[in-house]
Amino acid sequence: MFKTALLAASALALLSSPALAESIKIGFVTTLTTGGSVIGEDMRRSVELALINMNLKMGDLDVEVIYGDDEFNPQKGRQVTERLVKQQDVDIVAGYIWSNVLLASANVVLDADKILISSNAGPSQLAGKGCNPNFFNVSWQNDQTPMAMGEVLNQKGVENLYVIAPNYAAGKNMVAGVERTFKGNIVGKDMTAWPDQLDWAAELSKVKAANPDGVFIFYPARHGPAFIKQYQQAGLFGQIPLYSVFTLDSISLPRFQEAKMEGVLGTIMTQFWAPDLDNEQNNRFVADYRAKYGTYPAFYGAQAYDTMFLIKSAVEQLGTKIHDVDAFRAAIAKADFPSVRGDFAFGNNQFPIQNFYSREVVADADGNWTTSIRDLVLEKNQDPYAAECAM
Amino acid sequence: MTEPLLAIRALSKSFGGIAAADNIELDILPGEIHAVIGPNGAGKTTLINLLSGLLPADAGTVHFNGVNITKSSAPARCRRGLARSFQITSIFRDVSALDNVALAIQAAAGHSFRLWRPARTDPALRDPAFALLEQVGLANRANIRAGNLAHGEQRQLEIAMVLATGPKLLLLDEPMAGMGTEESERLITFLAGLKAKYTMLLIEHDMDAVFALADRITVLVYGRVIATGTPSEIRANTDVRRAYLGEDEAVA
Amino acid sequence: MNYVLLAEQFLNGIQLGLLLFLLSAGLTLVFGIMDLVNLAHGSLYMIGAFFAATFTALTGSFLIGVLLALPATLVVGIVVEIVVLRTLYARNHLDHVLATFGLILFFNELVRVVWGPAGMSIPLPAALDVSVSLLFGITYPIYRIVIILVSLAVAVGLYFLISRTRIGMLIRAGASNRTMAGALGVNIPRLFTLIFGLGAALAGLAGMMIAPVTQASIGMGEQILIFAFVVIVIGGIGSIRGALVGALLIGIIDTMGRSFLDVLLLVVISPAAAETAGPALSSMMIYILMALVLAIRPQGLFPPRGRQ
Amino acid sequence: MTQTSKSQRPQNLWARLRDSRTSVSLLLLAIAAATPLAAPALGQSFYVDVIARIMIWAIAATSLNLILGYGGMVSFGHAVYLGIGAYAMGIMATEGITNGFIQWPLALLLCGFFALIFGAISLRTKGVYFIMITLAFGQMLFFLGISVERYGSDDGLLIFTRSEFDLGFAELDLSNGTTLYYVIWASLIGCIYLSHRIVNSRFGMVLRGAMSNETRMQAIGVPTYRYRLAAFVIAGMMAGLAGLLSANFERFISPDMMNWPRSGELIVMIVLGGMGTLFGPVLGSVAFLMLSELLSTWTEKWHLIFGPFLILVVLFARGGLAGMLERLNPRSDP
Repeated sequence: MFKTALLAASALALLSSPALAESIKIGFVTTLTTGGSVIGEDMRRSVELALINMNLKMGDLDVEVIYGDDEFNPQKGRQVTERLVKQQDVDIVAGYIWSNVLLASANVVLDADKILISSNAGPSQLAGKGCNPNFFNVSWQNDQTPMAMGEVLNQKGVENLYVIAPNYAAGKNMVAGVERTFKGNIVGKDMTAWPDQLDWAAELSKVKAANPDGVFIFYPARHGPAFIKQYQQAGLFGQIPLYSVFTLDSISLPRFQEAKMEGVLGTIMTQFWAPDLDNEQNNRFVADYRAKYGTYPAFYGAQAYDTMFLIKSAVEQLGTKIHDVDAFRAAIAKADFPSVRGDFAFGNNQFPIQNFYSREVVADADGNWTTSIRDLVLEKNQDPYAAECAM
Repeated sequence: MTEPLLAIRALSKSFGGIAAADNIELDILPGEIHAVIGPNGAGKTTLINLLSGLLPADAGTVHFNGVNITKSSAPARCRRGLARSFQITSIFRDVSALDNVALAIQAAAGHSFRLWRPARTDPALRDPAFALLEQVGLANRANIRAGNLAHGEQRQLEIAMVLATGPKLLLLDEPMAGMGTEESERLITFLAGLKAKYTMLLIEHDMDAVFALADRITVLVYGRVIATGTPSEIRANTDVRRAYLGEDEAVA
Repeated sequence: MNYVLLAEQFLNGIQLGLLLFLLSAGLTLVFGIMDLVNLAHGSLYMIGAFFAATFTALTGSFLIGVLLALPATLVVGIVVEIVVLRTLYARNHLDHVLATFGLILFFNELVRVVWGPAGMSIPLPAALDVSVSLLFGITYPIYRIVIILVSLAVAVGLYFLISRTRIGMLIRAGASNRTMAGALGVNIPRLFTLIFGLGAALAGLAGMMIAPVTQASIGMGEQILIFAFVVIVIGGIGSIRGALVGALLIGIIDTMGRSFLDVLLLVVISPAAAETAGPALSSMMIYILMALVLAIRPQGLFPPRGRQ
Repeated sequence: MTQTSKSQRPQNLWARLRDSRTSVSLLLLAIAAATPLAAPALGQSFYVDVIARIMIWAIAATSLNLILGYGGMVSFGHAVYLGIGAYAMGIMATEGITNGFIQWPLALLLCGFFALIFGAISLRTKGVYFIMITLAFGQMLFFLGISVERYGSDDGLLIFTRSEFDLGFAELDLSNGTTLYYVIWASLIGCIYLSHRIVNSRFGMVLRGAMSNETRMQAIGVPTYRYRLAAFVIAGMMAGLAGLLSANFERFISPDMMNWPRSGELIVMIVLGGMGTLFGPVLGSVAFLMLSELLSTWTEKWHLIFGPFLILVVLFARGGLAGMLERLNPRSDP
């Protein structure tokens, strides 16, 4: 009994012997189970694509990506992060879809003096006072996209707006963002249970009664199609324009097409990126993704793809010295990599400074529904919390 | 006349329109063994359930030792000295016979908000419990799991538990049910021996036992008392013979 | 007060309530007659939705999809009953909770493996995908009216099944006294399988009805399951009438809470506080209602006769 | 008949160790005690955290076992007391109260208070109604936690300062991982010992008697309600301790701690380990958490295996792991 225990212990010790300098271990936390895994799948596919495109090498180092599943739950996300940092001893942690998961997990990575890159979540808490030299964001700060939407609403002459969003960190940021730039009145606001509420009958009746000029929503993942479907069934489509952020994307559009909801064609939203954003890196990414997986990538995937190339650029600068955190950090901060969004630069709080566009739901040449860039709404925009960051 | 130990007045209970106890008037005198007999479904067990507080009465009063206990809970009645056995043996099957009686002793010894000292090694509980097991003749079975005792032994155990609560009045619901002749006879002797110390209300189908033990007998039919009297009075009562013993033709 | 809004929200409440009734009816029968706590009832709701989505996609017709999905869910229910649950009847509630908790995990993952994580939507015929004007300026989604009508029809059908047929007589007997049903010489195992299958089909039907609104998605059964439990506990376990009353009560209270609570709270507290307290209180309301009902009537509103 | 038959023989240590349940459990606790010393040497410091987390759950499971395993009260909302303990600590830490001598007693009292209120109402009901009403109370606080923005609402609450125990001459420093680890270890031992005393005391006898035959208990004059309620309160406070430890250990709390699946998992641990046995909850939480850890690293589809596993446990492993271990014992006197 004792002997077996000893054997097992030494076997474990062998397994986790410290990484040799010729490889880099990247921990990637995302949602791989539950309904949230549609997004995680898009991210994982893009990471795999990036790895293939870089021949599994960053500079001279082999790349190993270890995925962690947050199960759509902050507590579990924190635990899986802990495992990546403490047990797998990864060199860098990336990923994170959900703001609340990221907020719960961030200090596990940061306390261990490792680099953390968020590939999607951009909560205000980490952009402002809580900014951290070891924390980078490769997507956007939550407020920015709805701020761009607020501008669009102003341009369209919307005066009375009804706001519906889920009641969690990102939902609150999205509402705060649109309130920041929108100049008219908010005539109604409903924050709904997340992620449990999938039926908005009561809220839609209130919208009908309030009769606003527009409705602003934020419903990522599987919630988007459900909401929009009910919006149509309530007879609001074509009556009250729907303005959304992070709701219609390459993940949900095939669902709409399946459900034959022609009404979403022509819908306007704001975003920093679209599959048809024209630059070399993006064209290659979208073409490879479509060739391999048969659908358009979503912005989640685009960000994950960027994350991998950002890390690659830093590793190439450092060679085998990746264990020098200060050098690693400085190399990442340069952001010297080809981004799917064209130019890319970090601000003082290490969130991107970037353009936001309006984009429209269209059918491509083959009849597949996708989104297409229309106008530039915010140019080289930095998030409003950067000023609070002391870095 | 002696003050009754238990005075039942106009006690009624019905289930969905069927009267199980209909205006029952009954006095149990101190020191007597009072048997209640009647055909199946006459409401005998209902009566005991009403008296022990297991069922709330619809109407009427019950006085015990001069105190109105009509609204008292079952535990409160027990602590006043009204202890019962069940027609279907009710014991703690998973623990030993001794544990069963010790628990009853503990219940009688005041509150049980004692959370630290082990109860199973407490002589204040074990010794009197063992003495009671000896009294009912189960001393050599003390450490057997109660559920593994023979049926008759379980009935004896239940009586030991009833006695452990320090009662004044025993409500015995068919104590001989399911016992062999020999066992029954032993129990009859045992109960007769208790007569000096306890008043008893006895429900029993075994007429030999009833006539051997009872000082007075009450006959219950359809929830109603049709007669009360000494064994010989009851034997002679034509109403009883007709209604209970079903001897209409024979008497006529 | 906007009466049109009030009326619409009332309809929304009725619709949610009737949907809950479909789910609760089976649950309360299984609970009341077999004394089985089935946490996996929500999984059957989910499976019904996915079956309907699949068959609708294959046949192109929602109606045919539902007609095929109903027997399919029934079969799944019967298989689950025979393979897993049958051995559990003799066990205590704890074992039921544990085993059916395991079933939930299993079914959620199975659905993810079979249908993928994204869920499925069900396209409705264009005629059903719009709103219609009712009286007094009320407009209401046609499809939700369909849900109301179908659920009402099922409720009436159940009423006849239970009060007018031999099976119904056995079910009633079972709900009030299990041993009596046994004494009547009924084939108890077959009756149980039948009741469970019926409950499964009803749960599946609820899932099918709601899928065109919310999509079929993984885990859709869990939240609604808790609602259904609240319904049957409030109504009294084993009572179909209780389930109907409880479901309507919960549906209306939940909807009204979501619609008007924040406005009502404004009367007593500040707008900022109302904005956060509103959603919380409306989520808590059904649980508060249940605690109140049980505190006053520990057996629910309509405890079946003869059970203590 | 000798005196010894009246009171259960006080077992000597050797006799107790022969009981495989006890020996395996003590072995586990000893391994837990040695882990912070051994694991870093083996390069496995991660397992220190895994075991600490398991021990916290074991405390919570032990508390539930007290009312469920020994009292027959199937509380389907027990995780809520974990949440109350954790949130009491989190809220005080957020408001600047970091003194553990204030935090801990207040948190435990609060748990006791809630358990008293919830228990007083719930215990009026029986069976499934009890399961459901405890669930309802759990969900109420879950939604309350979701809605209080100041304390993180849905997103949870980060705790920046652990409880500070300044004894004047020395300080118990919980920010030291090893110290915290041994505090958790000692708490677990303490809770197991406390439940051992309780379930064997007069109070425990009443609790167990009321589970096995409530009518009989009432008929021998014991008003069972108040004893059940007291046990409910004790269990709530013990779970609150687990919550306090969890808040200090994870430094992150979220309403999800109170959501009903967490209560379900607690029940699973107890049944898996063996309900109504002293070490069952420990065995169960080790098995449950280790198994989910192992399976989830092996495949994302681990629920596909874990679900049927639970069903098999219910169907075939009666008495849980403790029961299986007991069957390993050499046959002793009947």
